[in-house]
Amino acid sequence: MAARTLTINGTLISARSNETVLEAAREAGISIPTLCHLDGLSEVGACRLCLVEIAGSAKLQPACHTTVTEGMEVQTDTPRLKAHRRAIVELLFAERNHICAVCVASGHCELQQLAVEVGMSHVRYEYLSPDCSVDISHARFGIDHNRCVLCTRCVRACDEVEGVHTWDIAGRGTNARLITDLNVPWGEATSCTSCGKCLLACPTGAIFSRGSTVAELERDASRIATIVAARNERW
Amino acid sequence: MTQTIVIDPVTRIEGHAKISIYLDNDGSVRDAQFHVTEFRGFERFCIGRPFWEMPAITARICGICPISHILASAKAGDALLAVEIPPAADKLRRLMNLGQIIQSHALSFFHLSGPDLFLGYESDPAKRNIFGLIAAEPDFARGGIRLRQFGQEIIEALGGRKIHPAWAVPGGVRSGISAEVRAAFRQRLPEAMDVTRKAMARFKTVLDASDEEVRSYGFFPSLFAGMVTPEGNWEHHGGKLRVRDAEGQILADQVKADAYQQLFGEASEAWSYLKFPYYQPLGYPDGIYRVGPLARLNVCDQVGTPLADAELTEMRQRAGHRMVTASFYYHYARLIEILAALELVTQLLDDPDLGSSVLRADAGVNHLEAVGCSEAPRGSLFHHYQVDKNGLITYLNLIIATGQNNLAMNQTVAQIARHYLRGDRLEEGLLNRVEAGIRAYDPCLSCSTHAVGQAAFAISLIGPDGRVVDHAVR
Amino acid sequence: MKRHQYRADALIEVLHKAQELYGHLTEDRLLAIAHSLHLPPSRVYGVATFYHFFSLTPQGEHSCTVCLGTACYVKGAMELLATLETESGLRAGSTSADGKLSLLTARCLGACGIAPAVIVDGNVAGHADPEVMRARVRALLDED
Amino acid sequence: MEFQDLQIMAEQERSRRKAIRIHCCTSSGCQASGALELFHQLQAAVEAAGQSERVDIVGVGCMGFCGQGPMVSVEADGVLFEHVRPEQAPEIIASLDGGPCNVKQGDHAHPFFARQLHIVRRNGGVIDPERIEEYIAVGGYQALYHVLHEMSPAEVIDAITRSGLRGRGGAGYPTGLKWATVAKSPGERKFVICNGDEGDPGAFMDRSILESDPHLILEGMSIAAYAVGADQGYLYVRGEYPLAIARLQKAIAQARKHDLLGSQIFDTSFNFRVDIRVGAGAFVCGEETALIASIEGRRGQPRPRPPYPAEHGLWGYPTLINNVETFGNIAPIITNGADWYAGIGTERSKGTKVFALTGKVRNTGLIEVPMGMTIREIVEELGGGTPDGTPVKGVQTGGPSGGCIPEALFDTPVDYESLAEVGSIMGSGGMVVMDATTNMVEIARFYMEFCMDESCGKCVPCRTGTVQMYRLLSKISAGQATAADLATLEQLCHLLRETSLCGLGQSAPNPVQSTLRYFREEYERLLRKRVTINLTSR
Amino acid sequence: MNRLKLATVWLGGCSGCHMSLLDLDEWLIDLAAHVELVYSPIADQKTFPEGVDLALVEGAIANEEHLELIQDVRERSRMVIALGDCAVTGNVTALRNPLGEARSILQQVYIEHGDPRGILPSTPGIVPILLDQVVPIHMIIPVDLFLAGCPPSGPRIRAVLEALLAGTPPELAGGFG
Repeated sequence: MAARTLTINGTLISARSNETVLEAAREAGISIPTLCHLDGLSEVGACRLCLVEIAGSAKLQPACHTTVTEGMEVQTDTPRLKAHRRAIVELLFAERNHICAVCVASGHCELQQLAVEVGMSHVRYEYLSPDCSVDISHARFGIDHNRCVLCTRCVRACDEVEGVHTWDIAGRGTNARLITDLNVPWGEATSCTSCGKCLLACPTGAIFSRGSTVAELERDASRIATIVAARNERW
Repeated sequence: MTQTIVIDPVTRIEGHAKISIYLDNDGSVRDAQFHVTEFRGFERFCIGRPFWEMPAITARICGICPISHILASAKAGDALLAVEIPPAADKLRRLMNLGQIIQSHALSFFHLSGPDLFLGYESDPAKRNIFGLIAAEPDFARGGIRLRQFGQEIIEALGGRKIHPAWAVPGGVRSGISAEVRAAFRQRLPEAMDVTRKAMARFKTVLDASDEEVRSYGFFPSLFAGMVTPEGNWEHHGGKLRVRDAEGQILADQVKADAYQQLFGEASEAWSYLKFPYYQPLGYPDGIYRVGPLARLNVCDQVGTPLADAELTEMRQRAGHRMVTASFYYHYARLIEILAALELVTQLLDDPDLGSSVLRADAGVNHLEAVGCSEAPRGSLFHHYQVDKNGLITYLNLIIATGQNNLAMNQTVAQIARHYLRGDRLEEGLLNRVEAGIRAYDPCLSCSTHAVGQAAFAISLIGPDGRVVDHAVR
Repeated sequence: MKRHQYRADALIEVLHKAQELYGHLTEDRLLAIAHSLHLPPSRVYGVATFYHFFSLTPQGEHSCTVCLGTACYVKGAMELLATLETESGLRAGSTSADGKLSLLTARCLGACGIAPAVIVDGNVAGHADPEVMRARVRALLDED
Repeated sequence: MEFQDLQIMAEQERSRRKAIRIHCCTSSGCQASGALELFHQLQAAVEAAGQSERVDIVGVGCMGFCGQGPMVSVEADGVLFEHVRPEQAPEIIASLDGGPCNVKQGDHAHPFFARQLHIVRRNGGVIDPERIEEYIAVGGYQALYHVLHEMSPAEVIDAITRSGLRGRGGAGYPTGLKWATVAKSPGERKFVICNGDEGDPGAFMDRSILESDPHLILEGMSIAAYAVGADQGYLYVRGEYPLAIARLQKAIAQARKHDLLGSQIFDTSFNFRVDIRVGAGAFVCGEETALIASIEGRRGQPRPRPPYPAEHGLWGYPTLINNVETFGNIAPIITNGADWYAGIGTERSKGTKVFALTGKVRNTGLIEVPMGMTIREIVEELGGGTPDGTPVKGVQTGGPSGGCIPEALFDTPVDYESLAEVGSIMGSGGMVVMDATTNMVEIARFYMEFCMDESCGKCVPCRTGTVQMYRLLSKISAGQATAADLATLEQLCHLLRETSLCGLGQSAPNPVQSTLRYFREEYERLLRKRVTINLTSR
Repeated sequence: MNRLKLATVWLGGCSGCHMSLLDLDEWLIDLAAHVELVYSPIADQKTFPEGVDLALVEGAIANEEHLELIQDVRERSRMVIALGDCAVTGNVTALRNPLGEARSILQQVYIEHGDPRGILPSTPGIVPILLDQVVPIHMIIPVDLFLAGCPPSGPRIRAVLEALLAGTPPELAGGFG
């Protein structure tokens, strides 16, 4: 694989030619916040948190979806990017009902962690306070739509890794919401294999295991990548 | 001309309240009302959530006694799962509740009522607070602060944090306690005991000089309710309900928590967000009863620990009656309970079960309805849940300790007002006495705005002069 | 579906056809479509609810669609809609309890030259006058 | 089919024409005003008058002056009738022989017509869109023949490049460049897509073109397919345009019958099929990658670009996407030459642009004008100002992605760069006139509601930022906002523009920003000092 | 030395943040040397005084009294700190927001769950009218610092107070829940 040299935040870095800016940055120890990205899954570029500045391009580009090129000059942490990231995290907090204090994922939540990373002291936007439901009809898992950020990591894990596609998104815009099968209660979704990959993939407390109490839900989302890697090797 | 005196807000209590005192033309007190002005709606917004989240959510009802809610809620959860929790879990829950009794009672006695008792009702309002007490009696105040700290640290050692620990869960508890921590607590017990006994001694001198307060700060006959052990002893966690009247007669005994509705009903009034629980057989408003430290000590036969029992005997002697009906004695009862709690903590820390790692029982939803009950520092607390087959809450009712003292607190306010206010002179210190009367109950009004019930409701028709013209109860 | 050789990418065409045939899409039909096109049910549902054209609830016997495109908006479409909402007692997007009438809105019919435009049972009426439309809606509601 | 066959068909068609041709507009706008009934009455009147030998009644496409519809024109004499009612049909027929006629007459010399230049719309109102013969009679498909037999794909692309044609869908990307990219992208297959998902409220140019001259678009697509090496095309048309869909279906069938679509077109090795895909009500599908997702039968959600569809499009193959009006310019450019086209318009914006002129303007309808005409000329001369003489306040161009241009800037010429400079965009061609009574905050709110409803929900800034912006605009509009709210609104404009995934979100702030730029006092007038909150009712 | 005038305010919340403040335990005694507590639920002043240097506000804005009080707090304080998640985000206090109008919630809580002839707490001037939506305090007034947490731990509160007393900018970001 050919190598590419580029600079990220002024530091000279070499990367493989097919790598994304995100991968190259992480290998170089430069962290770029992400939410919809999960190693092992396809990229959708939806959360916009990993946007970076690339010299010569007026538009900001998602690091997860941009391949490195020779001589590329990337900035990942400018004041403009920081302001945007903070605003995006605030928008997410305002969109549904994220009550960290009483959330199963508190302390182990990527959104909560992002708030710290981007320096979100408070949310400047109006809380939309939608009336969302909780579905715990599944024998092992539950989903609380109040905590869903529509990152579609569960949809992709289910479709791409488990190969089932129990999950999808219904509706659109801010009315979009996760569904299982034909919008049936999860417990009635016959396609579900109860594999739990959606639970692993979920960045927040939206998908949880039944009986999880506050701050108790610990998961290791990197297991998705491990499963994918293991499978690719075997095949 | 009629006149209304409003005390707004009532301070040094745990919550948002105000008091209206209605005066007649001649300046005499016609009536007084204690208004709770906060409402949060837990009964509604918990619907649709899994029951296993309830301990953490309902803990947020109150930052002073979150443990009571966590425990009552976890116990309701145990019952929905229909499991008997591991013995270690039960004992650890007891230990945490004892920690809470210590911290909450210390808070009430030193931080909130201490300024009245030791600085005086008429002292400078600007300094009549814990900082004033620190300035005036640094060692005494420091002792109180450290006693509260001891209680909070028991909670923290078990639950990982002092306030709102997510620890007790349906089926048991999430973590145990190490031998090292137990040893550390054992070392601190003597100091806590010492502070308590010194406070007890200080209080008795105050009590000796408070004859007027004893006779006016809520001195009236009423029923008392609280939990007791199967033997009829003092109980703070588990146990069953007992109701005694002012003469000591047992009206109900060993009633299980899930039958609370046979004992208690709830009424509401237009002038307070806090409901008015009453003893069902006597109806509203005649079924006035009191809960909390004094009630627990009134309903039990004895505490069951030597130091506390000795003090209980002394308290009954001082009051001159087996049943202590003066609410001023709540302060005394609180200190006795701290003593009892410290004695029980001493015992529990040595309990071999505490080292067990079996802490949590697991099961599916086996019952669709359950009531969990705990003795909160301020009295019996009921969490009543109904769930669907998956475990989503479909109905939730909470009977809060402080609510059950609502009728008594209203009567107390009126009694103090009548005793001290004559209309011609209204001094701040006199009004502070009205508040001090309320503080004796240590009302926790964060908790208090959540009760709902299938209870009867009172309707008051108030005439143009503000007078209650008619009163109907159903 | 046969016409589309049961190809997955024919989903939207098939949904169009089903809606045309039955008026709206029921869950049974969506499931049947999912099976024949070999698509996950959640994907079919996701697509059916993404597009405004598809309806999962039955529409009224008659329909009255007020265009809220810019040209119509500038020419008083909101007032017109308010008049019809009052007259029918329906909120835009809903169907009367007796199933007589659905009062709908459209994003732009592309009939801007004759704004404001209203479609009643498939027929476009241009330069729509609130009073005239009110009478037409009343007539549809009162029809036996 | 051979070139000769085309000429024979054209000759036959011309020779069977009768002495008098009466054109009756049957586009959907006029249909809504009773044009179909009028068409039948005209036929009946001809028969009743015993004029069948001499007079032909032809249902034609849009004449443009939609506000005056239904319209009827008598060919040769150039008499134009407006607002014709069906019962007036006998009068019109009688007038052919000098009978009295009280039907309102229009005037071809009216600036509305006189100042236009028709390239894309040259057949609108002239031919029957449902008969391929009529298209062929006016020279249709000759450009395709010419291209297939006399030009290499590279030459075609070169011609389009030299013509200076830029995408008419809004962004103005050079068409030749796009074609060249697709042509050189490696792929086993390639596709050509015509974007007929005209979603901007206030725009109906594409609808009218498709309804009036469907073969023009098919021919343009075919030429494009030849140039880029595609063998399959898709026409993605809004579901709201049933008449356009019906006429396109008919046109495709006719073209296939005459081997103008299908295999070995004009006896060359060029094969090209076209299928229609009907949109289902999603504005975002106007975005290329969302449109592709929709054709693939998926939720119409965009994906990040690059890779661009030109390299990685439908099912991963190189795909050319142009909009209806762009394809409408192709055959004329081939026929008349790139230089001819490049001679029309301005330095950087060539040719003509079709606009839907609507709103508070006397003459509403479709106009096609050379690039570089000023907004003032369009609004005041072609449009005739406001109907009741109320002063004009501004025009909105480009729909929810565009902006409002105040009257003071009406001397701005219509071209891509100039419009962008004043904070708007060319867009697909909606032009809505607003008068002094129009509330600009409400207009901004209207567009924001549109964007909010049409956001696909994929990327965070657009999905929920539009909701926040809509709420802020509602708050301002209701007089409950503070200066801090306005500042938040402006920050959100900036956020959405820079971080949204696709054009919908990136341009959603345009109406707000442009109204803030030119009509800020209308916002500020509504602000208050202190936060107010509605208390619940007791 | 002129002591800092400190006020603590409790709006719609559980008092956990005040308890956390009290969890500073013996450091309170040190604090007492630097500040004068001029308004607090644990002190006896009934009206919010003028000239406050620092106001710690716990709880969200849930009713009309909170709305009035918070305006006074802002006008009379040099610095306002939102203390804890309810003040910063609305938190659990705002959990009723998705249910809509406050009136219908009261109706359900006081009437539908019981006797339909029951009465709603409603006496004007006595029980404050609820806002339909509970909002964090910065939605009503400008806030100088945000200290999140449910509650923020004693040490975190102490760190902020120490920094302020020393005149250095405190670390505040994050820490929800």
